[in-house]
Amino acid sequence: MINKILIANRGEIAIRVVRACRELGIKSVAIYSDEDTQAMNVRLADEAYHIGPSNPSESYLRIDKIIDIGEKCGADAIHPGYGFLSENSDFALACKKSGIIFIGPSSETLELVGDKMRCKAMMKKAGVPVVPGSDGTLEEVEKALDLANEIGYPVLVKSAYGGGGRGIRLANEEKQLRQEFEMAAMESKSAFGRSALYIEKSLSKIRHIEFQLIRDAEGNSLHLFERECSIQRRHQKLIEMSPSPAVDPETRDRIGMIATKIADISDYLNAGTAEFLRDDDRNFYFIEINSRLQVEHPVTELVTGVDLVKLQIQIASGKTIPFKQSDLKLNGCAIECRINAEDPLSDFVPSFGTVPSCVIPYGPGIRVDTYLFPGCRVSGYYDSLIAKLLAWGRDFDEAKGRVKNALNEFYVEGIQTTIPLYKTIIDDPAFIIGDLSTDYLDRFKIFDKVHIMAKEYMKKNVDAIVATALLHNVLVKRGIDMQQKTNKRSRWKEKGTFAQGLNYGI
Amino acid sequence: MINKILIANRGEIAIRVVRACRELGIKSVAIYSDEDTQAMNVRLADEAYHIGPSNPSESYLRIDKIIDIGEKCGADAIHPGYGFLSENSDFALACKKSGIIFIGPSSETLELVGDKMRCKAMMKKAGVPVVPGSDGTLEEVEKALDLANEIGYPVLVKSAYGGGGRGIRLANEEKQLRQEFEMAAMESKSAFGRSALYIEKSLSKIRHIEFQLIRDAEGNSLHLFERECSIQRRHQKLIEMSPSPAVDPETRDRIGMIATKIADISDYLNAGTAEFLRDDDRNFYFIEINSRLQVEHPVTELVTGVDLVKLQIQIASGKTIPFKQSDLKLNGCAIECRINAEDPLSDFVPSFGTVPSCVIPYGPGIRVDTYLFPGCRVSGYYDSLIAKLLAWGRDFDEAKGRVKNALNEFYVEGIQTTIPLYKTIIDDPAFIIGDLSTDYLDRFKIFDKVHIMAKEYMKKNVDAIVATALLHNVLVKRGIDMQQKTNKRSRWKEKGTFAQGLNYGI
Amino acid sequence: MEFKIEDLALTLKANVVRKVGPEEMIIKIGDKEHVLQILYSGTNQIEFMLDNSYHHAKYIDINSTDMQLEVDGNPVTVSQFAELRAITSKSSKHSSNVIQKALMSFIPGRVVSVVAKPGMEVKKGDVIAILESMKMQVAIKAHKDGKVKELNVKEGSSISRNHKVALIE
Amino acid sequence: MEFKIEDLALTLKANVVRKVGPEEMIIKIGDKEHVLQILYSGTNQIEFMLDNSYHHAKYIDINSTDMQLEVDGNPVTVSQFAELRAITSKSSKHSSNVIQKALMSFIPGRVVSVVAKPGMEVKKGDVIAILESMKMQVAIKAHKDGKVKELNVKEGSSISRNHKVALIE
Repeated sequence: MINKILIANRGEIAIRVVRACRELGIKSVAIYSDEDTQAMNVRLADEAYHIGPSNPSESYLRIDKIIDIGEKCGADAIHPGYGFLSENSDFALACKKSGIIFIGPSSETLELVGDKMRCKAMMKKAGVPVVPGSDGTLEEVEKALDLANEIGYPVLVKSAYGGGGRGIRLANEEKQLRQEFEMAAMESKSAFGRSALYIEKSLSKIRHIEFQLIRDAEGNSLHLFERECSIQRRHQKLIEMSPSPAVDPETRDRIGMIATKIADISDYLNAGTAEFLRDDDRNFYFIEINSRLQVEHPVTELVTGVDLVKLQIQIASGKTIPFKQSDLKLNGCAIECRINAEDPLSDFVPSFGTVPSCVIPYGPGIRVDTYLFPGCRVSGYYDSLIAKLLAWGRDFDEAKGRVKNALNEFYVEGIQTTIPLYKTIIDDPAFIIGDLSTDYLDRFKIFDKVHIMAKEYMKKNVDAIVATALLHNVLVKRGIDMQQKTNKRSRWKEKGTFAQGLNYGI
Repeated sequence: MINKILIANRGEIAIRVVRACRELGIKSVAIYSDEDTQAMNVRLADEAYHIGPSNPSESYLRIDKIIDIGEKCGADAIHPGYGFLSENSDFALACKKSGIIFIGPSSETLELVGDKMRCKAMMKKAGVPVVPGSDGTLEEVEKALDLANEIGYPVLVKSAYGGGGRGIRLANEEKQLRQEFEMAAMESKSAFGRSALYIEKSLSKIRHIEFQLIRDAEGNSLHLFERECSIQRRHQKLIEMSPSPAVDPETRDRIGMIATKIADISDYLNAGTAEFLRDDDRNFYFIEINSRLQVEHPVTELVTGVDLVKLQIQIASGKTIPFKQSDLKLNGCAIECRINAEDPLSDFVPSFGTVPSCVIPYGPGIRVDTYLFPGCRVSGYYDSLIAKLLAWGRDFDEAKGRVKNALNEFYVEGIQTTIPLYKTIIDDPAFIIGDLSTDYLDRFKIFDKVHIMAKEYMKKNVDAIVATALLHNVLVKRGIDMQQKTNKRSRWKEKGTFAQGLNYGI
Repeated sequence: MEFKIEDLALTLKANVVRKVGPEEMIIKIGDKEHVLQILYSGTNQIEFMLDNSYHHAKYIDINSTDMQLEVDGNPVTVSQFAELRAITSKSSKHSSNVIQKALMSFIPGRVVSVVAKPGMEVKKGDVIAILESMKMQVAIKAHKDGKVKELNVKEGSSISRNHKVALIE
Repeated sequence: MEFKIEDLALTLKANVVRKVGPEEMIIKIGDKEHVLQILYSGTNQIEFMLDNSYHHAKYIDINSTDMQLEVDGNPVTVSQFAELRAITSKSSKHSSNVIQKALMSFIPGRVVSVVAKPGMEVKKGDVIAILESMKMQVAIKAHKDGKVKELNVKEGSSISRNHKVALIE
């Protein structure tokens, strides 16, 4: 029986878990670093504990401190969210040793699926199709070069300790492979203390399609259909949707069954994701298991009606999945845009600081998972995801129309976001016909289109732009006039009036 | 073909229609009174026109001005929302004469269903079950008294020109009937220029259950299942849900078919609602047609997936309904709470003014239709509805849990709202088992429970309350210290510090 | 200081024991010590952690003895007393006869009709006047039996909340 | 005044024709007159109706000639000139050689590694340094071929956006 859950995370996912706890009548406990003192999850949780300095390695990644707080506050379970310690087998083990339920797979399963090579080898052996590549990690660049010659360029250099697309590098030829391999090794060492890289054949025009898995302690293994996550940048997902335009009902059943088999083979517990690549010849290759709740889980929630976080908690408390595969229906279409604090017009420069005001969209079919509120801080210490904008529709067209509306209503003051990028994609013909692939942004020159769209906006709004500029002069003049008047009356208050810079004359 | 729609309304429904227009690629035009200059719908619409002073009779009820703006801006159609002119046959006729499509039924149908007695008589003749009462309007109180003696007390006094529960009065005996009849006559004269009242038998422990109708120009008539709207105060709906706990599939089909028949008989066009009373013996009595989009239409949207406002626009532009009765499935459960700017702890005193800040809830299954934003004005001139909080769940329990969460997250600064009332109802055993009726609030002493709940909250939070009081003194002292220090340094800024009142000492 | 939560008729001593940081302090409520950390303080509002729970509060109306607070969105009235001051000193004020005779409007609005007349005998619940506010007509009813001594409303005029509508003796 | 929307290379004359109310005025943009009504003006931001459309705008950064604006959430740069001032006077500034030689960081972050060395010959695209920002490692690459003349980054230090990382000649 779970009565209290410590949420070992921050941001929107921490809020998401608080809400699930409340629905279940479970107390929730937040942790917060120096940077997150005023965060929304701290406000919403029943209890909140300070965890340390802003740097994640001194706060959200500190297993010892988290277990300590868990014991102190009497938590029965810990929800790790995504990122941070969510796929860390040591953390799962530490929880177990303290008698706290880790809401996720066992440390053994985490270890297996965290070792991507071992996991891939195991699946390959069980007949699951996988992408050609090295059978284990490669320490030396020379071996990587040999293998690349064997399976053919282009190849991908991946870190066994990476995840979420982090540290994946493309090499088209020998010199580049050498350079990228060394850079990846450095990055991996800096982040994880060791470098364990492997090499994989890079397929062309591939789609990234993943299946949501759920498996309970009794071994009931179900899938909740697919998510199409092909629109990515540097292997980071940007837009996800379900259903995939490339998956027909027969394929859905077939690959879904493979996904549930993968869960069985890895003795998986709780929610997870089997990731596949699909090439232009409609082949699916298993690539890895994400052994956590995914950022994009609400996409599946919208089309199935299943609350995945509540289900996670129920499974962790020993309950069996309360429905069968045949009870699940894929209803309508859902699209998610990850709103990141990055400037898509300047090579995705991270953008952070205070958000003085914001307008979060509403309306039929709209769901926004976010930690934003007027006056909140977007920190440079953590992931740049600030909001997930989701729309459900009876079909793709309706969902698309609603996402578009919501993107136009969404306003975040003070920082740059990826909203303009999504406004461009959502109207792009290739997106509309579902011609997606992981190189979508380059293939359809989306960044150029973002610039063109910005200019088109300006052309349509020349009058408003010029009026804005003109009004500045009007208001500055007014401010100075008022200042002069007020100065005569001896006191002068700045607040709410306009008195900046010079009077340019009108 | 509709390219531009003038929205002859304000508040949340005006925003709702803007969003539907955008999805359909239709330009939207807002109108605004002096009071609504800074309203959200003005911001979101493509164009906005000033319509007049704050008083509705000089702005939102001025048919001439609205038609004028419609012609000036080149609107193809007018969406009347609910309230104001939405059921006004003169308005529908004026639109027609100007060649503007009125999004709703014909003026003839509006006239018929607006005359509740005539409509009821027509339905009675066609075999639709109706509540016993006067066969026409009664001008004199003596006739009302005679009839009441015939059908038996208690009786209801209703205005033929009322609507939405407005002006409905209960009389338990003769003296009261006399008093209420005269008061209703006065109110009706003041509001509509005439008094046309009728008398109806008041049933005991009745439920208010309504069926959503939709009918196109080809005469295709469908219902979108029921909404249970029994939780009311003074005949104003407070909480609505679908499905009704009192309607089984057989009843749903049977009454639904009666509802579509009612639409056929009245040659109804577009979205409307057939309202029924259901007594304790499970009889359904037709009472009236609401010939407009209802406030509570999102409840139906959430359980059917149909966007009623888009459908209204499509039907108004001559399209046939794009689905059949058999395509419609009732999926899960939806609950709506009408958040009104009224103080439920003080006999629902209206509460208005500026809302300096607000927290609108989010999360899985949550939808909020609102015109609130930080800094917005809640006007005393118009309806007190400021937000509709909706939750969808796979079943009633899940929807209820989500509404509860959202009510706890919802915060509106500066004005009183009905949120505390809903927090009480949502946890009330009678609500949970579905023992609803129009006298629900009285029958279960809900107002007493609101007070008890407020006290219980205080008991649980004694420490936080005392700490808040104590902190005031700490901060006042700090403010004074700082003021003294700053005064020495010659300048003193008020902003963001705390320097109010006296130092009580700590 | 002593603080009385009016609705609970509960009085508790509370004070700051010591400061432990610029925004952190140990306070004592009743017999128990708590850690209190101020997260934010703005004009008339505050956010703080009490032990390990977040709270936000607003100071709605403060005078020397009564505090109208809103704690986590819930209104509450707290009175405070220096510990030696007699708690009884203020209670006499509320039982004044003048207030009991006055019929106050619990609502702001426009007077659409004045039903009672000066000198009229009324019973508790009789309609004195009718107001219109937010589209609703609301009757202001006599709060007691008696004679209408004063009548302070005119048809067509607007009155504020707590306006004295009539004096009934 | 003349206003130039930089990205469109479009210059338009605009002025206030007359005031018609405390917050309403007729303005002329190019040859066309428009009704402009100010709904709200706060510190650095404004809301207005232009003819019959609502707009909100922010003044991000204003200097004597350049205005960084955000109109309806979209960033735009507008230059303004008193009509007689030569438009050419400012364009020379931007083509200065110093700026072209300098490699600026387009991102704030912590320097995790300095790859280039002073005096080194580099080609456009070669990695000069690696920064970490928001969990991502980002390479700062040479923007042109040439010799690294200055190198203004140290491992472990934090740099701001537009920090001059190196001078390449």
